[in-house]
Amino acid sequence: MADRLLAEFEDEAAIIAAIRRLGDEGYGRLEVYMPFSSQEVEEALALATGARRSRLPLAIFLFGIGGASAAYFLQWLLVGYLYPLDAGGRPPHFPLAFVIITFEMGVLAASLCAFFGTLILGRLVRLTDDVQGTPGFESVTGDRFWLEVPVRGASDEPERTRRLLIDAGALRALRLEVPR
Amino acid sequence: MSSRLLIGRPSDAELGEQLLGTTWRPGGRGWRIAFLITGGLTVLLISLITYTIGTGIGVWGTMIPVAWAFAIINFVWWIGIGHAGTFISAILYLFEQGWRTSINRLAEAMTLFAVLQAAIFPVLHLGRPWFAYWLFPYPSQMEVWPQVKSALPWDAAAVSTYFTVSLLFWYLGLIPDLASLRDHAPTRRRRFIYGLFAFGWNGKATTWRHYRAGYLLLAGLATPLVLSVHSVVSSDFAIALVPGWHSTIFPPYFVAGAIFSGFAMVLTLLIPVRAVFKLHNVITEKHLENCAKLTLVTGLIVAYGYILEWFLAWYSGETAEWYEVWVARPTGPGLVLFYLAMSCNVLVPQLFWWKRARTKVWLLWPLSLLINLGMWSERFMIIVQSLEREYLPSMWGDYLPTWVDLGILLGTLGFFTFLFLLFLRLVPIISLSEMRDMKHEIVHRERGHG
Amino acid sequence: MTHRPRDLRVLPAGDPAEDPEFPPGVDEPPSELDRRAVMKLLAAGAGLAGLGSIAACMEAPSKRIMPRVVEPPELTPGVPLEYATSMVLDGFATGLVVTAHEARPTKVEGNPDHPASLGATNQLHQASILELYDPDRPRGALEAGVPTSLEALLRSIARRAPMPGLWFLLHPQSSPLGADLIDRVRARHPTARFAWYSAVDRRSVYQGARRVFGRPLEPQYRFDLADVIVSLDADFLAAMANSVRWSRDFANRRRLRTPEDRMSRLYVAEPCPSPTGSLADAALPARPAEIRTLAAAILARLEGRADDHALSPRHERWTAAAAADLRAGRGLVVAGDRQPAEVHALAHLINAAIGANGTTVAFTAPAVIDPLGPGLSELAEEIRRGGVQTLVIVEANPVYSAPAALDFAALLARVPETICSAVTHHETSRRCRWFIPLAHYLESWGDARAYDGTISMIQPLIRPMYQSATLPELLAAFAGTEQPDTHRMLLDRYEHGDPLAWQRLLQRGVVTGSAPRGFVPPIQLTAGDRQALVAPTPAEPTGDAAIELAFAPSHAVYDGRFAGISWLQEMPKPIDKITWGNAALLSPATAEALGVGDDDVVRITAGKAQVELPVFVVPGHADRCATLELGYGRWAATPTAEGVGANVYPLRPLATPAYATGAQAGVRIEPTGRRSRLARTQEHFTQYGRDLAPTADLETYRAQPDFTAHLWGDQPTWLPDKRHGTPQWAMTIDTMICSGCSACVVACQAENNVPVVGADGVRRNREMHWLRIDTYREDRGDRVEYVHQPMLCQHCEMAPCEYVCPVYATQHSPDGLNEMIYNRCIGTRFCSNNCPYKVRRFNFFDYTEPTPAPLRLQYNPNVTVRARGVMEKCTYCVQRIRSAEIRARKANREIQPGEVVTACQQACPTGAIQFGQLQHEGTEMVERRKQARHYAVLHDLDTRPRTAYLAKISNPNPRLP
Amino acid sequence: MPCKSLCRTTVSPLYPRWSNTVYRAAICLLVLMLASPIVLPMLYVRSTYNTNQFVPWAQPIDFDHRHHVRDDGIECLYCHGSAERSANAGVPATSVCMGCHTQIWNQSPLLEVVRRSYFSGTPINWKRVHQVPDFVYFNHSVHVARGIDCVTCHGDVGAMARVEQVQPLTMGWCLDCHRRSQGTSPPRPPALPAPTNSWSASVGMFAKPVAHDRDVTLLTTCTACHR
Repeated sequence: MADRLLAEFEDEAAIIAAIRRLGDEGYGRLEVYMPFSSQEVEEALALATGARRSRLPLAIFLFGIGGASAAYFLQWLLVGYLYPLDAGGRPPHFPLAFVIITFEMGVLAASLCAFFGTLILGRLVRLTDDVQGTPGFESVTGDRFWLEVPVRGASDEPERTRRLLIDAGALRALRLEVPR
Repeated sequence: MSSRLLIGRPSDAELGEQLLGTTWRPGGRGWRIAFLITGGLTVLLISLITYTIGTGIGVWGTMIPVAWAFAIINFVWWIGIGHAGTFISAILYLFEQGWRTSINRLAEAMTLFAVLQAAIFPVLHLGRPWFAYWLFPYPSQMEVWPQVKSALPWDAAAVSTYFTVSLLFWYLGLIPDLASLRDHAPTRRRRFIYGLFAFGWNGKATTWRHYRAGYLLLAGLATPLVLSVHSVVSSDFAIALVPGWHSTIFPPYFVAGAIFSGFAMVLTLLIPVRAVFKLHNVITEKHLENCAKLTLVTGLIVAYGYILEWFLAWYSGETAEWYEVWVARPTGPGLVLFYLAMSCNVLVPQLFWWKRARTKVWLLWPLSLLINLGMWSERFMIIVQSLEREYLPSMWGDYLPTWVDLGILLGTLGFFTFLFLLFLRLVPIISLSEMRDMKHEIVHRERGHG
Repeated sequence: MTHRPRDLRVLPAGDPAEDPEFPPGVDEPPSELDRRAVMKLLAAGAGLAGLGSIAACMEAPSKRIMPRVVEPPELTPGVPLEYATSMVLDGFATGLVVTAHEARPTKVEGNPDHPASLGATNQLHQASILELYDPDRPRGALEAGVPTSLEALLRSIARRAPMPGLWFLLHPQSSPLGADLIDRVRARHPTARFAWYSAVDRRSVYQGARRVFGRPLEPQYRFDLADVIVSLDADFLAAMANSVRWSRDFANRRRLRTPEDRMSRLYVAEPCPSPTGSLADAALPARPAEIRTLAAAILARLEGRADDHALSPRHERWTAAAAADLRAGRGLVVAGDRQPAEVHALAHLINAAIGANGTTVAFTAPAVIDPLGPGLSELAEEIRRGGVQTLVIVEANPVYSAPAALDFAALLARVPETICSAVTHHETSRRCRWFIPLAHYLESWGDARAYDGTISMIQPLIRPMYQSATLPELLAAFAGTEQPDTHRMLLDRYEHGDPLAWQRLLQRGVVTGSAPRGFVPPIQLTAGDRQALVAPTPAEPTGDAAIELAFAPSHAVYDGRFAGISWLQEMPKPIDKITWGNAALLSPATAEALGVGDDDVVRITAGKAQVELPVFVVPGHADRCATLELGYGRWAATPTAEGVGANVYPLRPLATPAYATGAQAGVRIEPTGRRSRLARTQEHFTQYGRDLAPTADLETYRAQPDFTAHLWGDQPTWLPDKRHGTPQWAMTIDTMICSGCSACVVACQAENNVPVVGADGVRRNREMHWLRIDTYREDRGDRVEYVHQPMLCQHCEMAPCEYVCPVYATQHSPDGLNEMIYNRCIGTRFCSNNCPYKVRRFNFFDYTEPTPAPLRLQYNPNVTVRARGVMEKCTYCVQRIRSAEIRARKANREIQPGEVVTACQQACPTGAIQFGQLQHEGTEMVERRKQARHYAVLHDLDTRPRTAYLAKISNPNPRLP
Repeated sequence: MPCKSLCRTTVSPLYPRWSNTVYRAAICLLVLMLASPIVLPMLYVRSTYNTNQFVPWAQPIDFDHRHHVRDDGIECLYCHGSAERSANAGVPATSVCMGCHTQIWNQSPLLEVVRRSYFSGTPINWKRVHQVPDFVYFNHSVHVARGIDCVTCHGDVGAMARVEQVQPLTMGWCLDCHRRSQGTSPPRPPALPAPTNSWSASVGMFAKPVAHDRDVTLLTTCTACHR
């Protein structure tokens, strides 16, 4: 993978403008870092790079169903089949009484999936990555927006892109080298 | 309305400084004293638990017929308090109530710590707590399994699920702020430590995308939980034959009571926090007022529950039931708590029809305390007073708590406060990222209008 | 197989676990106790560790097996044996069959072949086994408190003769062997005198008979033949010499099978409702001193004389009705032991007048030796005169129980040589120079006569646990035998060179046909005597000042000699449900007049003596009268007995030990203003309008036999029906013949290793009885109607306790038992909350661990000893059911009707409790369930209890309001 | 100046790059640590350390069942007679040993302990090999009567120098057997001799084709063993 440029922007408006600009210039695989989840930025980015909606909801749904049915089966297995002792004249297989645990386990499974799904799909279980530690990048959790642009090809390419970014309203653009 | 949710228009930087700052600004002597007291109570709690397990629950006031007393009362009470948190953070989130933003983290923290207190009791109140794991379906060599037709395994499932989900929800909301702390905390040591919990958050757009989806759905999942947990807890009583328990009204009645007491507790905590950290600009009277309003609404539902109980007791024509509700509670042993419950849960909330009562903290705060007290008494009324007067007069007995009972209740209060203070010192009390979000929305809307 | 145990080894005094003779698992009761610690550590430490059998295995290396060196032929480890023996109380023997596990007696039952038992027992018999294992029993003979050799002591006694001024003070005796020995003692010591003393004195019975018939006689009543019974302060169902037998007879006349059956009518006049009084059809509260007047009045009416007795209208009505009924039907009048001779004499006259003599009453020579011989007063007199050189006291405890006026302690100090013999130390024994430990009856040989005179054998179940002697051995020593041996003496007397006969005798336990025939002696009464008898009593001073004290032996600890038995101390007494102590029982009116209520402490003064007691108000008690229970306030006995309740003996006047009238002794009762909470197991005695224990009188029952119809039958349910093929166990209890005597309560405690929790435990509602007797009373104007309802696990088919248990610790067996598995219980106590009958008990503390080693020997090895933190309850004696099952399986047959008998059923004197299989048509249990008057408690909850009750039917006199 | 702004940025991260790996490893470790107190005990109780199987305990006397059972062909019940009559099979009294050993090997030093016990009247202190918890009421006589062979539970003792426990004797193990027979196991027909100690007899017991009827019967209800 090639070098990249990191550009810092004042606010949503600025970075949106930049994204549009780069998009028009034909830059793909842009990456945006932002302090809070800004709908507008994402929409702009989606237009520029065509990112898809999250697949997470589907996974959560499946986990929920799975958890619930597993719970129901286990209950039937334990008190309905393996050792059907008679408690207060209730029939061994007693759906009415199984409902609650089934529901709870379904919710539990779904929630676990939601949490860990977010972490995993969001590439989150880590301490650092190659953009962090870039001087000034902390501002991304403050109030600044950052744009990551991959550069390749001609040797003047980075320089050209930088100028492009500055024109687009970047406060500054840094060249980030990927250690090999 | 939005204008009244945020006073002034601080820049993101200022906002960050104000909200993150609570974690590194040094606390004065007051803090140390507070930690000392609550820590002491926590030690008391631990030693009393040890004493109980070592000697047997005979050291409590429980007996036949009143085999459940303080332990279960405290359990139900704490669980109830736990409800407001998830209610605010999940249900109000789904309904896009802007005002939840600045109080949801605090409320959720309260939930976690309250449920933690509650979770002590189901195990502690057992005759042989060291066998509590028999409630879970592990592969046993004995080949006997939990009896899931009983309400107690339901409880175990509901409470543990509720705690887990609340914890995950709370933590998920916390991650971006932890990242902020990692990047902006003054000393490198703090940054290093906070970084360990931030999971390497870097605000990438794709991450945000999944994050939003996850958060929204987690909220969606937490919502039915809020309503189910106390319904399940209430089934501990509703499925029983005991006159005064054997009632179909319990689930809604318990849930309402839970949210009722929960909001009361939120107010009890929110008002001092707001004062101490000078958060008047982000936690405005509007927030307090909304909490008060919800307290009023749920309070009315609770009152309806009472009325229905009395009506059904009379309408059922069942002697024991009638005697229980109409004679034993108002005139039997422990009648004080009955009247306490009635006045605190039915009369006190009525004051909230009056705006001053909803907005003036010097009035609101004591009232919220009264409601907490009232809800505890209600649980006493339901659990102990019902058991004292059951079907066979020959086995009627009057309950009296021991010092251990009282000590444990006090201990949980201390432990709860202790955890809450830790929370105040260690993580941002108010979700920075969400505040930013809201601020930008407000600004945006204002621009749109102007 | 009941035969004499051979080669029983001496149990050690110490920890049985160290005893090589007892393999582990038979000498220790099965218990979770020893392993509990391990379990806790493991589970606490390793979180989810310990899957079931883990703890056992942790222990395996430490367990050892120590087989006997030589196996006695009749003894198989694990197979219990039964032996016939007898327990003697104040001279009267009751035949028992005692179960022994590995040569340690564990349970007492009645001997069906014995006339005084018919297989039943009372609470004292049941509890007596605990005294055997009393850890505080003296280990050997003492001289001035210093241990000495018993053999040497007996030898020196045997060598000294003659002893001048030799006196014996014994409980009344009926042993034929004893009679011989007494003669031998008299022969060797010509001046020897025998005085008879029991705190519960029966002399007036014999005096009454002598007055009418010219000689002391023992009346033999036939309650099963009487249509009308008038009890003059006689608690013949619970507190008299032959009560166990009489209860059965009485019940046989009351047990209604169809509404048309005839039942006897019971009139009772007594100061305080007794078990008998609680079954009365016409109860009359009357102060003891009034009884004589009532008797005279009845006699007057029967003889058609003008009634010149000053009676209150109510007494008037009662005596009129009683007299009328007595004349009409086959009557029977019984006078209470504590009533003076006149009342007994009057009773005899009445019985003669209505022709009861010969039909419902016959007479025999008294079973006891020398019934009117010298007593405590004669002895005291002799001591004052200085005529007593050597005083031998056996069992009797006058220092504790003698009236204050006698000041026996001081008198005792004046006797140069005092020898005392008793099973456990008591107030008197501690003041005597020599102490000789007396063997418990379960370790002794002997013989005695039953109330009807039948000779009953006493054989040991176990070699004496400690060095001790029996009474015959003691007497033999005084008669000059240097090494007395009761066994030998008995052989000489009964074997007649026929070992087989002897074997059979021991197996049967009674000498058949040894009871004398009853007869009707002619009345020898001079006109003067008769006049004096029927003359009206001088009206005694009335007014609130004149209050009367009625003393009654405690239903729990008798005269105090059983105060060391914790089971009895904790047994709720039939009427007031008081445990661990006694109270001043007052009528509501009297209590109000005194301005006191329950638990208020009052100071009672009689003469110089003063006693402070808490009050308990008993509706149906006679006004201007207080009933005080004897036997409490021991101060120098075993730890269990000491300081429980207050000692009221000092209040007793010399003349009339049974009661003290204001006139005699200047009795005063005044409140102290202090309160002391009595340990009661029941606080509320009314049904609060709930139809829990329905009752009806005979007319109503005949008019509408199914008046309990709304209290039985299944109610509609979604749940599947439960009765399937396998045997289905069930119980029926007839509240009509339950007198509340509580023998079943103690029997259950003995059978099921039920722990004792002490007074404070009871005050905190933590008593552990699996079987309790709920007593409800309905105040009907001037009479109070009692109904006793034995309440135990109902073994509901739709048990509410089961479906709330999260771990299956309680669930239902295919044969209809509500099973409680202690080792699975984690103690959520949800089952107890959800049990509408509140019959479940919880081990709030470790109640069994502190049990001293000797007491553990009594544990029933077939029942788990429960650890702390587990729930327990009645199991229908499942251990008995399962062993019967195993027996049947081995023989490849079905369980026979009557093969399984629960402990409570076996003990019940009236047969109110019946148990069996629903499939066994024709058994008493099943027949009762078909009767119209049966009902299920709390029927409308549709718990479908397997325990059915029969409503109480009373037979009041229509002419009485 | 472009060069200034475009100079290679030296990354000085809060965490070195390799820390990610450490971090993830640490998290996995944490999860394992949380799981171990649940999993390890479960493994332990299933191990023979817990069930005490296959431990040939040393006994006060080196009593060799192989010799007595196989060589001499003495029936189990000759010494453990009460297994037929009583709940516990018991260990024979010293007198039983002496029954033979007064005649044979009556000088053998190996039997010194027995003789001492017999003449001094002090019992022999055997170590207990088979043991169920005290709250389990196992009754030998009924099992014998219903045709269960000694070897079924005790293994082929005849082949053991020192007796050891071969079956786990856990509740699950008991239940399996009780489910199989379901109370239908016939009584020992009179023809059949007293329980033998031949291994073959018992394999039949387990090899028997079984219908796993899981209904709770008098054999599988709790009070069948716990009272």
